[in-house]
Amino acid sequence: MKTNDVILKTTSHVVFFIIFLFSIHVFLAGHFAPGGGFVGGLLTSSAIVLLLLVYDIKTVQKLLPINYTIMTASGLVLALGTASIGMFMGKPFFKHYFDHFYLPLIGDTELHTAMLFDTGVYLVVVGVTLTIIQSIGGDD
Amino acid sequence: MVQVLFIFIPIIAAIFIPVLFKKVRGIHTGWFVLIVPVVLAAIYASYISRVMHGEAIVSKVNWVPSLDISFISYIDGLSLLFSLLITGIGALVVLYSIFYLDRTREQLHNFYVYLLMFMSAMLGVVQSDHLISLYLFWELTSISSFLLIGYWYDRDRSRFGALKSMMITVFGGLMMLGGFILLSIMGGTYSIRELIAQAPTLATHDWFTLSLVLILLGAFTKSAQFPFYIWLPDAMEAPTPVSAYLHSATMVKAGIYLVARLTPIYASSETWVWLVMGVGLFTLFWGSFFAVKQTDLKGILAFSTVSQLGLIMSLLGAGAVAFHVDQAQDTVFKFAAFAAIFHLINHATFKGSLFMIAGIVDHETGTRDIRKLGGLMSLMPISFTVAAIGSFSMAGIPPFNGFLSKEMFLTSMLAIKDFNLFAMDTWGAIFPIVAWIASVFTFVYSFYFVFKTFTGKYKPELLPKKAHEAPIGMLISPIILASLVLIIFFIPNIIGDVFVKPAVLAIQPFLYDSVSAIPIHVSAWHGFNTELFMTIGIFVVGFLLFLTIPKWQKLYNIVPDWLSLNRLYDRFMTFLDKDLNFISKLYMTGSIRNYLVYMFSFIVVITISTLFVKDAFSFSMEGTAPIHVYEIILILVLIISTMTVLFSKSRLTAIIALGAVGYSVALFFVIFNAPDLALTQLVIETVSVALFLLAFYHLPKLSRHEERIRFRLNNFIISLGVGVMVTLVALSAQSQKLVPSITEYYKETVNTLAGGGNIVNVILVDYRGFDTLFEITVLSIAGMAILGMIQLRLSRKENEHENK
Amino acid sequence: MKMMSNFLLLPIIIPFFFGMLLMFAPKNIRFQRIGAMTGLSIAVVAAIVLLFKVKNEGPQVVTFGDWPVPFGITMVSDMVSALLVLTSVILAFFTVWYSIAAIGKERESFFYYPGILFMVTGVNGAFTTGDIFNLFVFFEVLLMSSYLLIVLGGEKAQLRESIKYILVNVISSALFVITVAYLYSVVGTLNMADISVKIADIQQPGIITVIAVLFLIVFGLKAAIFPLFFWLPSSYAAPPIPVLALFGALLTKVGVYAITRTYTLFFVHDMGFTHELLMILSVLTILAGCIGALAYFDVKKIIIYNIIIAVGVILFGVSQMNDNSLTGAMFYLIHDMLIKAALFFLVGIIIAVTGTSDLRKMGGLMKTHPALGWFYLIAAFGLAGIPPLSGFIGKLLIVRGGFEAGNLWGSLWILLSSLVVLLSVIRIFIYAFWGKEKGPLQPVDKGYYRMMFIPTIILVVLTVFYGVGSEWITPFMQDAGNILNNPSVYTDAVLKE
Amino acid sequence: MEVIMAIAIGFLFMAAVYLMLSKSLLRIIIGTGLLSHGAHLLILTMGGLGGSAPPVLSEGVTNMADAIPQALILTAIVISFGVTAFFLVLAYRAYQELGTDDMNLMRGTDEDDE
Repeated sequence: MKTNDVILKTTSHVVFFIIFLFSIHVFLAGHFAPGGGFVGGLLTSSAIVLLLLVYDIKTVQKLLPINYTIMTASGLVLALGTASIGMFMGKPFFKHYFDHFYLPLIGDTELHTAMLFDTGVYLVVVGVTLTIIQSIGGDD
Repeated sequence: MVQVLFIFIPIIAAIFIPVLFKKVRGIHTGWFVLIVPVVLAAIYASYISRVMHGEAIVSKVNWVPSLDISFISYIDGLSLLFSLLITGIGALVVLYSIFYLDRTREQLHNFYVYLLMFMSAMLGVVQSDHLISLYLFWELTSISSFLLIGYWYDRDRSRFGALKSMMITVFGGLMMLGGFILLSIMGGTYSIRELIAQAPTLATHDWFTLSLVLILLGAFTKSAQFPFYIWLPDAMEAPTPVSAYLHSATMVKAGIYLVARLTPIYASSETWVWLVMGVGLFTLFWGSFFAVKQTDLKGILAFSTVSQLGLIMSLLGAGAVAFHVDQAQDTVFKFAAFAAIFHLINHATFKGSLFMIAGIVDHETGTRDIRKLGGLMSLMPISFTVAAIGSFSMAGIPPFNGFLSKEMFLTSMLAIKDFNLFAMDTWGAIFPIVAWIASVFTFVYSFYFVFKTFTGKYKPELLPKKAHEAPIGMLISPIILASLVLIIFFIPNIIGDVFVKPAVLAIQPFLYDSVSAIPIHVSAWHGFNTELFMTIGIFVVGFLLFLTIPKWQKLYNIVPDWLSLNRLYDRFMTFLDKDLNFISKLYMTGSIRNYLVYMFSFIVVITISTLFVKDAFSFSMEGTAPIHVYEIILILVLIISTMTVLFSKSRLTAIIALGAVGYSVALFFVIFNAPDLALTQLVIETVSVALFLLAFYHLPKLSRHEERIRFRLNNFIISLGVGVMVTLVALSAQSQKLVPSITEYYKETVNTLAGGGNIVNVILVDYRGFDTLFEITVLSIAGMAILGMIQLRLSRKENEHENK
Repeated sequence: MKMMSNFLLLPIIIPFFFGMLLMFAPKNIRFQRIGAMTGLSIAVVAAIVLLFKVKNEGPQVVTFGDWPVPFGITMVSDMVSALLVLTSVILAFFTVWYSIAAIGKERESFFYYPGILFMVTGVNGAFTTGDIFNLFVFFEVLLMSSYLLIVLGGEKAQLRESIKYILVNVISSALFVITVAYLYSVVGTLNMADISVKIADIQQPGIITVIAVLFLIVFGLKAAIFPLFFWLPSSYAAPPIPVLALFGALLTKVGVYAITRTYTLFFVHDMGFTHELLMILSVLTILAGCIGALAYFDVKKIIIYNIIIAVGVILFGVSQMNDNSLTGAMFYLIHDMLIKAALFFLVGIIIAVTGTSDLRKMGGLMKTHPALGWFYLIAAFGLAGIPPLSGFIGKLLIVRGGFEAGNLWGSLWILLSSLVVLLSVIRIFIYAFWGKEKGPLQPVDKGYYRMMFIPTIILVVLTVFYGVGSEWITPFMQDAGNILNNPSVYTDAVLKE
Repeated sequence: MEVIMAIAIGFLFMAAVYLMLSKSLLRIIIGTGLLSHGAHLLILTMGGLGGSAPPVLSEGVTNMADAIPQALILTAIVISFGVTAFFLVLAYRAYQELGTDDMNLMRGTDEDDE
């Protein structure tokens, strides 16, 4: 699906960033409002799919040189790792820790290990969705 | 302890056999093997002095003590007799086999391993006091018999015979196991001794008769009783030493042993008496009658064995009658059990020698077909003498041991007709008559066997080999056995006191206090009585029939072949091979639709019936949410888009309609306060639709298979059923919220303990984060699977390979 | 005490972790093989330690996130689960070993080993979880891995049969979800111990019995009971032998386990209905398996149908609900997992050597491959329950339990099925090993042959040990039978900490 | 409302099963899609539809919808997404190799294998 439409490309760049930022927002909001790693991941993937639609696969791979299988695996490792923290602290698996911190610029923020776990989810979702789409789309 | 281990000596010895066979090629492996039965026979012989006075020697090794399963060797008169037969005949057979089987051409290591395995198994059967270990050894005899019959496994008949014998005997064994388990539950123990001790109480149990029948199935199949005998003639495909050993002297007597051993438990049952005696007698007749039909020497012997086993069996049945008679030791019934054991010994001697002769004839002439044989007497005088002794004994002619036991048999059968229990006074007369007829045929086939082979015209042109006498080594064993046939006739009471009476005590423990109390004296002459006249009648009629065999042998052709039991077995096996395949393919069609139809029908029927049988259907509007107009509209949207999916003719419409269903589901989530779900559903539906389109970009248009109305109607009915089922159960389940949900806890703790606000998300990452961890695992695997599917294409490779 | 309970997670998490690791370098075959073998060996050790912990300390329980019991997800390792977990990691280990020679480099570089490791994760998770919805999740993990494995390679038969396999499983998953939903509606909880207690409180009204039947259907679809087994034979025959072995040994057993668990823990108050139904179905399952086992000349199919027979036998034991029958069912279950894997391995070697799976085209292997023949024969007798091999004690106890429960004919039926089993497997022996040699054999590289043969014989020897050494195994089985027969042991362990 | 939902869900299941019984692979996969929609709605319904607010903590809200079914559905959605994707690709590959999407032609009896 090659196209040379400059306007389309420019628009898609803009839309890509909008969706991407939105997805990050949704992802971060998860713990207190609707959202979370899963939806965030899916939205991010749709943003990348958009790029795929506009450019061909090779270009996108150059643009985002990511091995999605490894991304998936990293997500899993991160999720499992977070869940395992408790085990090393002598607590049951999946024990989460959180506290409130004062961060410059953002203000009082709750930092939660669940966030790390959700990041794992996010990575897996993005990784898998793009694996699927790439492999079907890349098949002749 | 040690005594149990003796049982395992042959098996342990078997481990070294392949090594000896490979390393010591100069010496026939059989010589090494021979040591085992000889040593064991000597060991068991040393028990005689203790056991003959009624002592029993027990030794135990635990196997699974926590389940009360152990090996118990219990040697009393009965066990010792059998152990001696097994090792004694075993030694002779091994000796014989050394000359019979060529050490360069045969797979001797296999042969002797099986044989030793069998020896252990058989010793185990006759010594086990524990039902489970008895069963264990019992099956091991079936297996070793299977391997021995199939020893020449490239012959079709061998494989056939091996399988047949295994199927029938293992069937019996399994049923017997069932009987054993029932018995052990009834008595609360697996020990036969302990069960015998509580025999009277066992007889009142509901399962008594069932267990009896099951156990008899085991005994009858093993001892080749009618109608299970059909495996035995086919087992003759085994090398002759095996036939002599397993299929006449020992293994087939395991059933006899079992019946004898369990007589004290079951004799009180009328069923037992009728079954054991009736089946035994009928088998006696049947086997003797059909023996004359056979043309294969070993075939004749096989049927003769069947018949003789029937005789012993019927004697045991008659022996059981003694349990129903007051003062039994003063009646004629006391003879039955004694005669059974006595005949068992006699049979082992004469039949063993006859089998060996049959093997010799085969070995030296190249055939066992009686039609080709004849006139061998002058060429093989020693063999002839041995054969004649064996046959005359079998026919019941003095001065051979068979005469003595045959007389006692007739005595017992005559007594039955006067016994006034179990309606014997009405039917009892049949017993002596059948016994007499069977004895006549026994006489006929005995003569048939020996004279058709050794007298008449010598037909060298029909024989594959030039006949001559066998080497002396091969003759030693049959000669020893034949001498025993003669010797026993002259010293029956020594044999009786040393071997038979201790065994009788084991069979009829309630009748006698000790071995010496058994008031039986065997004598060759006991006056002019009915038995004597019957015997004379047998000789006369038998001899006449023998002379006229060619005239009446045609009679056998009257019974059409397809009616025979063998045919039944063959039909059954073909049924398993062919017809089952046909039956199976009727429903295993490979069509997933058919499968789904079966499964859904079952699911719907069973669930809805349960719902109503269990009176579980209920319907209540209580506590349900109110209905709003927009909800109804949404429902309508859902239904309409679903209908569109159902009836669309183009794939694009179908996919988009499916998307519409998905979006309306998302809207439901919005309505029902599930924003997370709604958001997720929206995104996922979009991605899914994209995937659908992407994947089906390459696929053909929705094929317009003209589906028949009936096909659609079926589909409709089944799908309607599933829909109704889901709805009915849903209604019932939501009307019966019997326990409040655990959900409150999450509301209370989500902020304080979990540090979050969105309960759904916190459940996903915290309370039930474990689910989520594996949910993303599922996704990851799906990703890998898809990648693999797209990139790895072995079928393409296959095709390329084929095209080259 | 409580913190150490995390230990029960190891047999689940170790394969899981190694599965992830392997995803990082799928093309490095050496890494894949070593990683898979290492991961599984560690998991075997962990499972053994866990087994003894359970034996000594009683059921191990952990509720994740330190939440109180019905609110977090609870994992429970009782004797039933510990035994199954150990067996499954052992089998996975042998399968991987066998695969190195048998599966081919192409598949090895496309996530074959991660597939196996994730499947083990799912299977072990399903055996261990104490939460009904989490059970669903683990089912999906193992199913998705099985999809990966069944289709991997993309041969025609694989693609064709995968569709059927997946379709059936999608349906069963949907049923699973709705059944959990129904159950949640009635008892308002997901924790299995909690469900057990609450069902006991409300005395299992009719609706719960309906749900019990639905669970039987859901798990029965996986366990391939009558009349839900139709999908199994051709689906299992499609993938390569190691995958088939793994499926045959593990997957249906997860269904069996789930039926066993729910029918001993939840639905024990209307046994006259539920367990009677289970018994009838198990008897019919045996019949269906017997017909198939005798009807085909394809070696794979013969063993595959034997899976169905075994499922029937085990569930018959479960349906009798007494100490003997349940202990026997556990005995038989583990036996069957081991022996089925061994038989599939053996059959795989036979196929590799002869180049066909059609019995009628085989013959005379005894002359060229005697050792293979003897090991096959031992395994065959073991399967048929010939003492003292592995199948005997289990069958003995099941039949005994059946008699004790008064089901005479059903128990005799079990015994009779042994005959069919024996006939079906001995036919393979007679056709393939006995008889005259037919046609040239396939040239199999000696090294590869050994690579397949060694794990196979070790496994066969293991089954022999399982039978002969029953005394050492019995205490474990009795513990398992005891916990199945007394749900309170389980619920107390979970709820009363 | 639960009653109406139960009927609508029954309808979805019915449609799903009807599609799964047809010959065309595409219709079968669409059927599985409907099946999971039905299942998800059923979970929600079984949790009770009575809540008046989303299960998100905020001031003054007490009558929240049951969060557990929602969490379960979310998990189930993700899983069925994975399965559907896999199934689609499988159908695509099967069509490539077998040249048909008619299940009737995918019986694969013994004869075909030989």
